Amino acid sequence: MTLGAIILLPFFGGLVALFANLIWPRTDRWVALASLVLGMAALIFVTAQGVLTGSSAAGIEGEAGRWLALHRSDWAPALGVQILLAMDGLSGVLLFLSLGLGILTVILSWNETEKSALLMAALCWTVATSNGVFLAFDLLVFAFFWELMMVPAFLMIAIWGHGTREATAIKFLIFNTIAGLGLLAAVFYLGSTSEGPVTFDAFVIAARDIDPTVQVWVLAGFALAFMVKLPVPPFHAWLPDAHTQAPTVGSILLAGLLLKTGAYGLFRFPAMLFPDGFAVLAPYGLILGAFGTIYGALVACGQTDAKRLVAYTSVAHMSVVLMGICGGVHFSMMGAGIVMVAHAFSASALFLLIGAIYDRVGTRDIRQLGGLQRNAPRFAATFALFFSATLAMPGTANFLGEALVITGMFQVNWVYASITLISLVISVVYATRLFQRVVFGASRKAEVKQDLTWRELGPILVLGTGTLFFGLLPQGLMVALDPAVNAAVGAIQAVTK
Amino acid sequence: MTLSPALILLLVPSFALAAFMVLGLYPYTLRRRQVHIIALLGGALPLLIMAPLTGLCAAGHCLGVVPIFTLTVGQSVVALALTLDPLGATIGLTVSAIGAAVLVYSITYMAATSLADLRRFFALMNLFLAAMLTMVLAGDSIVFFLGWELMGLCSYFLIAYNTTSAESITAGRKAFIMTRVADAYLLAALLLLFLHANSVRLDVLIPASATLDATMTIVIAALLLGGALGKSAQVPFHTWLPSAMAGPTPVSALLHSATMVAAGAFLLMRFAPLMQLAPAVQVAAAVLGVATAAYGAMSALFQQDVKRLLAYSSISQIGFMMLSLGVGAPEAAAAHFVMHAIFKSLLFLAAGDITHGCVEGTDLSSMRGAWTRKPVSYVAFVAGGASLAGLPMITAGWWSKEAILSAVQGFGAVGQVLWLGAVLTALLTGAYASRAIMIGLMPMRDSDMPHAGNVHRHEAPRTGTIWTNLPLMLLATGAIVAGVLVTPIMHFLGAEEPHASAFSVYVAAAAPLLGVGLALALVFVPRLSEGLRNVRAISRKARKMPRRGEGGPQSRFVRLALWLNWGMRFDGLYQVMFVRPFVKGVRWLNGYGSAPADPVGTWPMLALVWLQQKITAPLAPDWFDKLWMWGAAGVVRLWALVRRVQTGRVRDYGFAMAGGIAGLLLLVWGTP
Amino acid sequence: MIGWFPLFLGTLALVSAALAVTRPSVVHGLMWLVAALLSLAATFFALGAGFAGAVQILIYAGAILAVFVFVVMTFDASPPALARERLRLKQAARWPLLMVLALGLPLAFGLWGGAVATGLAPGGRVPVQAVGGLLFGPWAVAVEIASFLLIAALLGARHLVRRDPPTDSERPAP
Amino acid sequence: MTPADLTAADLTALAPLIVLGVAIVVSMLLAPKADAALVRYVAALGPFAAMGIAVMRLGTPSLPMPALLVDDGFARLGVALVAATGLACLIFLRPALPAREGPPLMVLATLGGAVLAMANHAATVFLGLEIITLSLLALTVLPRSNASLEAAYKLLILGAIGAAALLLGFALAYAETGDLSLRAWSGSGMLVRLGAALLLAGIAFKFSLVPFHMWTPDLFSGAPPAVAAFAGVASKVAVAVVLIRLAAAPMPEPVWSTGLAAIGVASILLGNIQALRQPSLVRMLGYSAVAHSGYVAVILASGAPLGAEAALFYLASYAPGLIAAFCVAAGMGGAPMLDDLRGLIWRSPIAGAALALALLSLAGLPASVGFLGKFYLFTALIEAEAWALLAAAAVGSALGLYFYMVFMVTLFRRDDTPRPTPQFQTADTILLLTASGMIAALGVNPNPLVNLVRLALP
Amino acid sequence: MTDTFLIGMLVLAAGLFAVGLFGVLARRAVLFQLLSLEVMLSGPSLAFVAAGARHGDPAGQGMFVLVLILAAAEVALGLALYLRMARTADVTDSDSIRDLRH
Repeated sequence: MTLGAIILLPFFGGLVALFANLIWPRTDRWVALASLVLGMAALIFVTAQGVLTGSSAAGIEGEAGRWLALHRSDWAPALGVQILLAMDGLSGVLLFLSLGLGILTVILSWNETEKSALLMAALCWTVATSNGVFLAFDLLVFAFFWELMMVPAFLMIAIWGHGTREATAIKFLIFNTIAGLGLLAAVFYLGSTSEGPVTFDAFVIAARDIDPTVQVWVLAGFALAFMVKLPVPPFHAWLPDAHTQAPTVGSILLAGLLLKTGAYGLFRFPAMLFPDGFAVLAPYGLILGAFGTIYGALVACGQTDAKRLVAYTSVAHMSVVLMGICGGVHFSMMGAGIVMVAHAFSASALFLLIGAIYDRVGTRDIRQLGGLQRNAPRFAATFALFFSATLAMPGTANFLGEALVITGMFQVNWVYASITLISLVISVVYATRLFQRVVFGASRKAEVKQDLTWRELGPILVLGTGTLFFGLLPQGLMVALDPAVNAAVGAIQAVTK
Repeated sequence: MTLSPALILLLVPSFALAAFMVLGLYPYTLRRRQVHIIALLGGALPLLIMAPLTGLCAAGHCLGVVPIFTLTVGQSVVALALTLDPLGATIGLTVSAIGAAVLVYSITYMAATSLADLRRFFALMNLFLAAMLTMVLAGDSIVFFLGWELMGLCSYFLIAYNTTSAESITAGRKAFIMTRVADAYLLAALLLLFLHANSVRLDVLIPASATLDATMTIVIAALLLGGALGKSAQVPFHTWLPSAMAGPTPVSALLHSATMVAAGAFLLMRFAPLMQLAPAVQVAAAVLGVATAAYGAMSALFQQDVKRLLAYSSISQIGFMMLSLGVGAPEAAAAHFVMHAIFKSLLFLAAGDITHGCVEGTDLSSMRGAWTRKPVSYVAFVAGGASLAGLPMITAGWWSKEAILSAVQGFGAVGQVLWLGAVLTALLTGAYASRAIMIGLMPMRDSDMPHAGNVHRHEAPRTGTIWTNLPLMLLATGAIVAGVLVTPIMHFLGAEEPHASAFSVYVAAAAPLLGVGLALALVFVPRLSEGLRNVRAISRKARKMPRRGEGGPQSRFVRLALWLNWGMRFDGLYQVMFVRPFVKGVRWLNGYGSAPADPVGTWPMLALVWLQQKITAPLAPDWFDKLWMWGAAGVVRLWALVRRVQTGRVRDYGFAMAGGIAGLLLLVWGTP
Repeated sequence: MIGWFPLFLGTLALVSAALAVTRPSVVHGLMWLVAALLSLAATFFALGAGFAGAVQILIYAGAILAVFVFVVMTFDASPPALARERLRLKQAARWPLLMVLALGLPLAFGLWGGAVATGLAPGGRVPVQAVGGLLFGPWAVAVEIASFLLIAALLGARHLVRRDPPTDSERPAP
Repeated sequence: MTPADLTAADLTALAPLIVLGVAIVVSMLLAPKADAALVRYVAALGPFAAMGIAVMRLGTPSLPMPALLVDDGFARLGVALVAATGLACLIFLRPALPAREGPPLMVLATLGGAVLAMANHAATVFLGLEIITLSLLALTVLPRSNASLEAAYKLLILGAIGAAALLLGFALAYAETGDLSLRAWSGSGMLVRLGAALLLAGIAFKFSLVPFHMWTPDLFSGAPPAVAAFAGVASKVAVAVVLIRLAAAPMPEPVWSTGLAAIGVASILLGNIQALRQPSLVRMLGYSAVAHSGYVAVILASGAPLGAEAALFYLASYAPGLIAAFCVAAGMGGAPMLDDLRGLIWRSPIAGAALALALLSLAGLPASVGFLGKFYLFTALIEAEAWALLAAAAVGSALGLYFYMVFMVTLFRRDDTPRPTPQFQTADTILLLTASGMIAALGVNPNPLVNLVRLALP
Repeated sequence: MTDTFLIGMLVLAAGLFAVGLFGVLARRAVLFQLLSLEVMLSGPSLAFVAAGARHGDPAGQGMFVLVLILAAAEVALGLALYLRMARTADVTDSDSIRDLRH
């Protein structure tokens, strides 16, 4: 049940934090922090147990050694729903990411005064629900967490956002819920057409022989939800707004976590459940991804709002992830996995930095910023690091991931490989634009006087260390992702051969 | 990773890297002296390690491949390694030596900068040095690419070092973007090789390329060539280099003489065995090389800025290296690499010292009176210039260039044509090099100095500090006598003694001398020197290539000189061909044109609006159709429409109910 | 012939009803309604449903209409008011008429083609005792429940006509 | 059989009706003189006891019943749900003190629902429907405001049209088959088919399906919120039981699958569209109630084997949300507009949170019981392979999301204009907490409710 | 009574229903609408009685009694409502009672 604790601890932590201030003032952040740290401890415990004792997943045939932990218990047997949580390396990596980012965001919003209890709760719940997404293998429970995940994010945008926050929050919700309907319909379909007792057990469904045409349609339902969350053009319209209007911690969780759930879903389920459908739809995914990576980069080149710019780079990078996954070869999928992790670090850090600038001068317009180099050298130095990460400088995890995706693309089709390479070139254009406007030059209208504080620098250093560490010593990450990649690639190749 | 003595190789870049990290990340304020010490340690220690290692290597005890650690990606094994082979030793030693010299020189040169900027400067210089050394010593394609890219990043920061100058920022960005294009080619080539050989180790990769099929060989070779051309500022990727002169002089000396721009040549030297499998690509390299060389020389001849002149000369000299590589003589190219590194860094440093603090910056006129103002630097400049011009026998440059020319002549019929081009280029080289030297001999003229700033010039010390003079003198010596090393280097790298016909040697020797004559004409024939003064005035005033007829009638000579001064207007061409369409496209995508911002994101909305306008509007009077077309009309409008159904009159409600009943009854009645 | 007579009486009721709902004066309308209800009662008698006929006369024509008549006293019966009623009916009649036709014609035609299930023997006159036996036998529960229907109406009506002011109207009149 | 013939078994089966009747009579007699609170407590005993009896008897074998009524699982579940709703509505029935008829009328309406749930015969179906209609009518006019009178008048007129259609339908079927029980509908003659159309119209009126729905939003905004809640939940549960029984008859064909499906789809679309930008909370709930009825109707029309279970679960899952929303509306003075709700969650956290949760549930988002209701809906439609209906339900859900979310966001808006704080009594608060708790708890663990519904299935 | 006559009676009953419905839809005066309701309800009454007579079944008349009870209850409530409304509004025109709409 330790797996459940990874979800429940943050959830109840958020619940307690919501009411903690009624008893002792200013305890909400301590509660939130404690619950997330405890969740992290539980995760470490589970991981260690899984690694040390080997597979504990006797219930899954033919995949011994892949699963670090498995938990199965009844939830609503009447509906055929069970609590089926499983963790392999992919889930584990993303769980670490989710809890880590949760802790970072709690620290970052330590001095928040406005409705702090609710903010802490929302942070904890975001982590809890996305942990649920990363762990659930009962498709209905997965869909349940998937939909639930939007609520805290929605709250964060709607309450602590900037500008037209309500409209943005609704846009966010509408986009994702309508897409979520596709997922729900597909899940219901899978459940209700099961022969024998109704079940949503992904492993059982994966073992089932579904008609390829049906697979295409059901997969389309799944993919819609994932691609909107990812987001891939033309489904991305919610993201720039959401990123721009959300508070800094909201942007960090959006970029670091919520986008990753879409990538995770694409990574995990299409190949596992619908290999035939995947084989049919993957070329279209590649086209979308190729379009998105160029398109996102081009639009980013023209942005004036720093956060929007970074948001569009997210679009471009997540399109690379889509390409990697749809490529369906070992290199590209591994690359997609690494880009997911790397993007979580780099985009979160950039949002953090821009948020810090915004806190100081009240604008994110890059035409008004400048002179960071002279006034705030620590700012400039960290900015330079994540600037390099954004344009995939070797040595950062971003480069490793993109290089692997490109390698895989060469195996698939050189056209896609060259498109990815072109996007690498364009990334320099937008990254230098952002960098030189913000860091270089004389101070324009908005002068940043105060350098990064230690409370800001701490999280940034953690993120920077992650970027460089996984860029230079990615072996651990690759070993963790390998079983999931192998499983997916194996399933795809079994069909295409 | 096992500990072995060979791991000492790892230390070579590590010291420079460590210096970067200390300077860049050390949180407390360092004093100026400490910054100098750290920077010098980072700059000099690699040389101290490289020198004995090279000696060992020359003695036949090369370290070879030094594995660092190994990654597994699925079935593929990625083994990271460093390597020390003769090529790496030669180039590595050169690079570390030049690096050390430049860093030493910088201490005086950068004396006026603030402490924070100084820290940044030295940190980046050290990082750059580390990156270059890493690339040179790389034993696998990943580490190679790491160093290669990191250089690009550092060059961006260094060229844009003066962050308040729009010109230097733009120049940095231009350099970064253009070299990034080349990087993309290289990355593609490396990944394709990796896929083929299933290894990243160069010692596996390059031999394995023999088993590539013909098409793939050409593709990969072409990609490598593209990468090299871009990084080495060869035509057609060369335009970033003249702009990059906006950076400080030591940066130019390091980046644009020995290291970054020559990296492309080094790349082709590394992959020479592969290139030889694709003769078509080689010929292309040779042709492009000679074209670049000629182009660079012609443009350099009419430059009015000493640094731009040197930049074009770099382009030109690396063109020679490319030519040599193209004709299958990488050893000669390596030798020229070494010589070029020595004399070009020397030229940059000397010119920098001469023009330092001048009001007109690095304009050629700042060179005037150098002989009297800065005798040491001027002598060094003359030595470097002579070597660049390739004055026969007495300069190092002549020996290496001669090796290349000999190799070209041995390249068959095509080789003869190429040789001719190369000799003509050598003539031009002699001309522009000696032109700069001659201007240094001319007295200062107050008419050239419109500002009171020339006071500064007079007050500058006649001789620099030991920190400037020592590297200048050492390099000047090298520029003259290092010619004796050309043959040993080529032997070391495994090449035969270059031999050419006596006639060709005479011709090649005569060419630079003729060039000197041409320079004399340019400087002292009144009509020509007057024309050049016109060019200077126009180009300084307009900051752009004047259109025909603009600024009064010009003689054909002036127009030609202007055209060449502006690098044959490649910049304008690229502006029209790439930059403007790109900017236009981006602006269009962001809503400056007729389209909305982020058109794809808004297309669902647009589609709805379009549908509404095109389909629903003409049918507006027809309520029945409108009901059917509700999907297009927008749901909210539908709401406004539908809510009127709820009229509030009970009779209407009853009417609706009656309608419902009637409908159901009709359904029954109408269904058999 | 038993069939024709109820049909005739029923038609009478229908015509009276049609007149009742179209008179401008509510008094005339009520008179025609009485006529319709009485014709209906006669129809019931003719159909052999004496109990129904009697109840119809007593409760409907007697009690219910008495209440109506009492309320009608409040109605404005001046000539201008009648003219207005006539005009209103004329203006509003077309669509309801069409709708009622759309509803009534399929019903009527459908009924015309319908048939009673075969095998059901035709019954005859239903004695009052049988009705009583049903209502106080098997349907006793239904009758009990029906009393609650009346209670509901009673409570509602009492609340509505009570004189005290609506102190507790928690919603302001729109 | 005469009243004297009633056996103990009959009494057991009839017990819910009996306790309700006793509660009505006693509270009605007490009403003019006694303390208002006492009247309310006495009245509340009736639904409470009825609910208890019905729940306890769930799952026990059916007892033979007097004619006209039936004692099976559907009946018990229906009675339980109706009584529970009645009890809840009694709590926040506001104009209680001067208008003392309120509590007995509410129990009366509950009785009507209970009768309907147990009905097996034209007479009882008709009586049940009309008791509900008339007592709702009487309840509606409790405030005696213009709005309430208008709503009541509309209900009266339209209710009579519906009743007449229903009766004519029964009469036609009776004419053909000579049988008044619901079995009569298994006939297939023209008379039965025409009758079925009329019957469906009558029932659709009570179920507020398009185009018989128009009284619903007006009643919701004119009547006291508790009455609207009862009309939205209890009467629908009872009617749904009748519909399930009719589906089992089975009804003659074109009317059932085509007719019911058509008006169901129309309800889903029209209801959701009409609610789209509705600024009044209660009217929005009224239109959305139409849409929810449509969902249940399409489930039943699709003929899915899961139909009965899905329909009952859907209604049960929909109940706490609607009740909570109306309870908040009652506390806000009856008909709050969108602007009145600005920042409610900051002014009155419990009410705001309860309303937010209720909207979440009505929208069918996860972690609320409404989500599982939607789950049942879609599952049933997929099972029946009714793709067109599924598409309509999906479109409706997507539309619904919009207007629920508009209200939801408004609750969280920061707002500087001073607005009145809603007034809630302790009982209201307890009710809100209970309803929210049920929404959340059943949303996370629906087993109790699923099992309850399953117990009712034959 | 033969089936044909029964059908005839049923058509008449449907006619009464239709006439009553017409009255509700066409008359604007509240009192006339209430009056029309009575007409409308008499349709099913006739149908029940006729069908009961056809089958010789007392249940038809039993249903008639229940319909009558409903009619009585509706008249009582309707008229009470009418009186209450007459104090505030012009109830000769039901179209004017339309504050609740949209």
